[in-house]
Amino acid sequence: MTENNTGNKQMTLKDAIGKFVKDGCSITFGGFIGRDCVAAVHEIIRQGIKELTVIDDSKTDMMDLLVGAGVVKRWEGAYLGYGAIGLAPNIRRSVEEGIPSKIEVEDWSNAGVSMRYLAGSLNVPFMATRSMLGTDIIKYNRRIKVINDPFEGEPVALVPAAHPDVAVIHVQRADAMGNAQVWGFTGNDENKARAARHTIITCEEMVSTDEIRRRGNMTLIPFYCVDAVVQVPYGCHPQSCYGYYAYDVLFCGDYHQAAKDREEFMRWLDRYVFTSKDHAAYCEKVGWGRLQSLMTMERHFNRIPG
Amino acid sequence: MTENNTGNKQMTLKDAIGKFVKDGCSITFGGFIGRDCVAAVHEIIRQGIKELTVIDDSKTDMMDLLVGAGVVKRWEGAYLGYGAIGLAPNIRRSVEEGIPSKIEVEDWSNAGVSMRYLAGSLNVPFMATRSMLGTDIIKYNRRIKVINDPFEGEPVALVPAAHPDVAVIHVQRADAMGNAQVWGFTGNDENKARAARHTIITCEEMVSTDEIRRRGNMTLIPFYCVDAVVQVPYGCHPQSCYGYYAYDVLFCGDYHQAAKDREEFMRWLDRYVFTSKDHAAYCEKVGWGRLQSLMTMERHFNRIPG
Amino acid sequence: MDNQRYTASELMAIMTAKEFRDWEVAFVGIGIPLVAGITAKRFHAPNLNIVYESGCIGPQKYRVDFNVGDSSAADGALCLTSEWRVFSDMQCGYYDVGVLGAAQVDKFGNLNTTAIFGDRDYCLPLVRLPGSGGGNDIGSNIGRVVVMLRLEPLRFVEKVDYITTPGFLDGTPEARKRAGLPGSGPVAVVTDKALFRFDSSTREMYLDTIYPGVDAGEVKSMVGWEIKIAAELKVAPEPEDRELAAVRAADPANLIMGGAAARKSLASLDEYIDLTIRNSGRF
Amino acid sequence: MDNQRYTASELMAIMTAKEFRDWEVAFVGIGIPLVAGITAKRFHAPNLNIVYESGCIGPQKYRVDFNVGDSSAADGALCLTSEWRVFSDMQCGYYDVGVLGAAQVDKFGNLNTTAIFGDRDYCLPLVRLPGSGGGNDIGSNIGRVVVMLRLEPLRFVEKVDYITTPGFLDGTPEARKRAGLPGSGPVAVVTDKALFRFDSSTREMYLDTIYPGVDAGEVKSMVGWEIKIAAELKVAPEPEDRELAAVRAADPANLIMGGAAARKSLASLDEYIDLTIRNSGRF
Repeated sequence: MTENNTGNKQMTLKDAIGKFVKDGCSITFGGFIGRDCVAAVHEIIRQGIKELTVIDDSKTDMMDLLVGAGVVKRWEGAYLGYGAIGLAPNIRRSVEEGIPSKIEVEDWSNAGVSMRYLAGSLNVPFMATRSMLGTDIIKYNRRIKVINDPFEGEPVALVPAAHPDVAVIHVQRADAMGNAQVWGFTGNDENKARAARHTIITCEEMVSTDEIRRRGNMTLIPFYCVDAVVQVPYGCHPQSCYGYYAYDVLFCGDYHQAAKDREEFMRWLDRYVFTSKDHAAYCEKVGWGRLQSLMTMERHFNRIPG
Repeated sequence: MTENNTGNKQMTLKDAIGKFVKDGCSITFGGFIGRDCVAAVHEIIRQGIKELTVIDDSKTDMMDLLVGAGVVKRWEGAYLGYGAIGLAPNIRRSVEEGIPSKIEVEDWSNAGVSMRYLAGSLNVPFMATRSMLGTDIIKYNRRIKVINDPFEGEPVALVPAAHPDVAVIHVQRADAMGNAQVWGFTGNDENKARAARHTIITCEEMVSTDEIRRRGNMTLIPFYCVDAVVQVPYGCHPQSCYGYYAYDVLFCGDYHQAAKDREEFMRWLDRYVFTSKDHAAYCEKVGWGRLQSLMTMERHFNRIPG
Repeated sequence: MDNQRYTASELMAIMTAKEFRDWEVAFVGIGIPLVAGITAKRFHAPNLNIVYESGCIGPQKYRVDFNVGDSSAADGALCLTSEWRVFSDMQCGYYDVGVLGAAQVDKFGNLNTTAIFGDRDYCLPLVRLPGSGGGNDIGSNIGRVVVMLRLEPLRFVEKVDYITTPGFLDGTPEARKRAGLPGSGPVAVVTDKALFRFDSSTREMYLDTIYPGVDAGEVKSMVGWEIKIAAELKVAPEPEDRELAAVRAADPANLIMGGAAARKSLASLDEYIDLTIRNSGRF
Repeated sequence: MDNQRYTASELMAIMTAKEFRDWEVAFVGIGIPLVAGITAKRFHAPNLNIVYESGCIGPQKYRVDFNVGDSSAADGALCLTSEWRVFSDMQCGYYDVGVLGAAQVDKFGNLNTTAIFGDRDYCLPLVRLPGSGGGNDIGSNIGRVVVMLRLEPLRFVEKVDYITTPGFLDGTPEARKRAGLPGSGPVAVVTDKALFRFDSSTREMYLDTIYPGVDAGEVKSMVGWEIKIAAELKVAPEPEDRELAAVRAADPANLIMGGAAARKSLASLDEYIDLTIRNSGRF
């Protein structure tokens, strides 16, 4: 809408999170265990935001961090583990033992959540899917309605549109208007940006609007969906960012090891989040040489044109 | 599905149309008054195929041609005109006077047809939309069902999925496996290719699979949706093909003038379709110099990278 | 209106241009509405972004389009995407203003672009028109809709033969809301002789502004119902030279404004291409 | 199985690789299923294309992935698109085979990856597992589903605590069809000791193939119901050297197969990067 369109939506990560992410609000994050909004998650924890409802598909360390830090009240989603590394220690402690607090969990499948965001992006109240039928996902999640469809008479599941208060999405390139370009997989990002009431774009590089116009087909999220644009280089570390840097498997392994113990996790949080004033300070602790190595690895395989 | 995947789906336009487009079948065409499948339409007319049901959004000269040539039994769609040039003469003659035969018309809006193809591509029976409510489109089209949605209770229209027998889609580049890359607008093409039982890709250029892999984000339609790939340079003329050639406004003007008179239209059809053995023969008649001029014009504004 | 400084089409384009505001996102059909959009960008709305239903968002307008999917619609666009996505973004309310043509309009702003029945019916009409295209969707979903058509008796009717695009439907309070329509309905009807708006309490169209040299009686005689007239009837200013220049620069070969006659006056396709390229930096 | 030529994980990967056919499109999770897919491409299925739920279709497998959205999943892909699109293409039936892990499987091939209740319940489980992810979607929609998990008594249970992913549900005829599920259900359960299949008339899992050095009694003792045994019980061949070499080349730093211990044995991240790049052309 007009009031949302300006030539300069650029701001700091601190200001963007402070302005749009409020205690008790609902939120979703772009990426799909890869191109994750790690820097934004650290900032949310740093600002002491509480009682978030996260509506998302699959998340690994960033949800483990948020839950361990006590930021989350409720999760509506499909997957909270740690990929090939294992289970997510803070998620387990929260659900099994209520440490530091017990999050509410509403289970969906990834396709189910994907359809909730597609419906949200279309501004229709629901979407039909053939997933989840016949299983305990539907038994325990009463918001999934099974109907006989009025055209063919066969059972389908209806899932309600998702409309979180905020979406945070990390992309490779954006301009100050808010046009966001993505290379590699796109996850559900185009739909999350549209379904959310407010969208914050974080990006590796700010580019000119002329540069955006050179590759209009790469604009996944147009300016009119976007409220704030923040440049955060290495904003996904330790996750990967296609064309920029590879996944840091050893850093993640170390995190996973630390997170198994509550006190060690708190020390990790202290070191990498609370005593890092911003993402650059976090990168400093990770080590710029290490980040360069991850970039070297990624660029051996993938390069973004231009 | 496996049986559909091979390393070489390339064939001639004559063979592709002959194999998949049968009398009485339903069909849709890619593009959106731009990137139109003009060469395929000529071949359909040339082969004397009859009784087609066309399910589509908006079409100009190619539907006027098909209807004038007596190929079409039924139209389910949103727009049959001639853009800024005017009304479509053969469409008018058919609906108002039954010349050469009266086509059945089922009216939808463009968003309505778009949602029918989105539903088809998702393999769900229907999609909700807020278009067409309250109007005579719904009064005369009984396949649109208005319900109070089970989540929010508000009226929405449900439209049934479209699943034509064949989709023909013209793209800029494709490989022999069937991976199809599109620059510029994409219309409903990604959904038409998935909703149809068979998909024929026509393209300006055949490229290697390695070239496809260099720009995976540009692959709008992956190989597994595709049955046949046909190279047809200038396959959209007189419509435009982004990055290749501009719209031929004068040729279209001349067509429109000719089509106003049934006999003149038949002479046009004879000259450009029946006595042209293939699209190269049509291009010869249009004039290679003219096609070069249209390419020069387009490349002044748009170039495809690589 | 017999003034030779400008044509009726040019005046319509200029009057419509005034309906756009800066930074709006506009859904504009090809033809005169597009020329109006380009003109607005040249003056008071430089950051107006135009969206085409083919899937082109925010192009640089270097040249006019004859079809929504012409490659020109994609020139330097901010975002190139799909038709279904653009209609969905419309349904989300991201587009501020839409401009629509029509064959018929009625007292409550409902539009007909499907068929003129004459003494016949929907199935065998007197004139089959193109159908909705994206018109219904614009009228259903966009907040502010501007309608553009020539003022002629057969076009301004008390009740359209077929409602393709919803205005205020039967004009009863909340009729749009009851039907489930998100957009708020039409705000203006721009013609070649006058501009009409809608009464916020009765939702009925009234004569708001007449063009220089036109009188209200002439307008009333061309409307098929007893049209109300604004308490303070406005008179549109004469178009300025710079406005006319902008309109003409947007359509240098005059093919949008001039139609078939202008096509005939071109010596060749190459002349049209030269004209287009030479003028392409001007707006 | 104490044979030091290979590990249990390596044998599972090799047995799973045999389930893929050439030119199939396979939906394969990260971890051992992915190594199996890469191995199949090296031998009998060079044109196997792998799809990742993040939106990557048909990548070149230069390196293994630890997450479905790792940039490695996109290396040289034929098509890079969205998650929702890939799940929709799955719902259309474009994907031939899916490979799934699970914490628990039951007699009718239903899988649990949500929670082990223990003496507790869904809301306060003994072990909270990750949840469905895309597992339910694969089990619901794909024609042929292969399940992969270790053979342990707590994993092979008569009835899973929670059905995350549908197998044959309650095992009654047409149970999947009545529920509205498009896919035809699981075809194999690959473990570290034996391979199981499903009886086409009873839909019950049975022991089809045992691995070298394993006996049927050992298998029966680890299954939580009276498992049936194929009339002609097969014995899997010893993995060939070239198969083992392919599996190891796919995971040169041994991080998928070796887990935390292998991570510790790496001197530095740079060593891992060097190993990955040096081996990247090998499959």
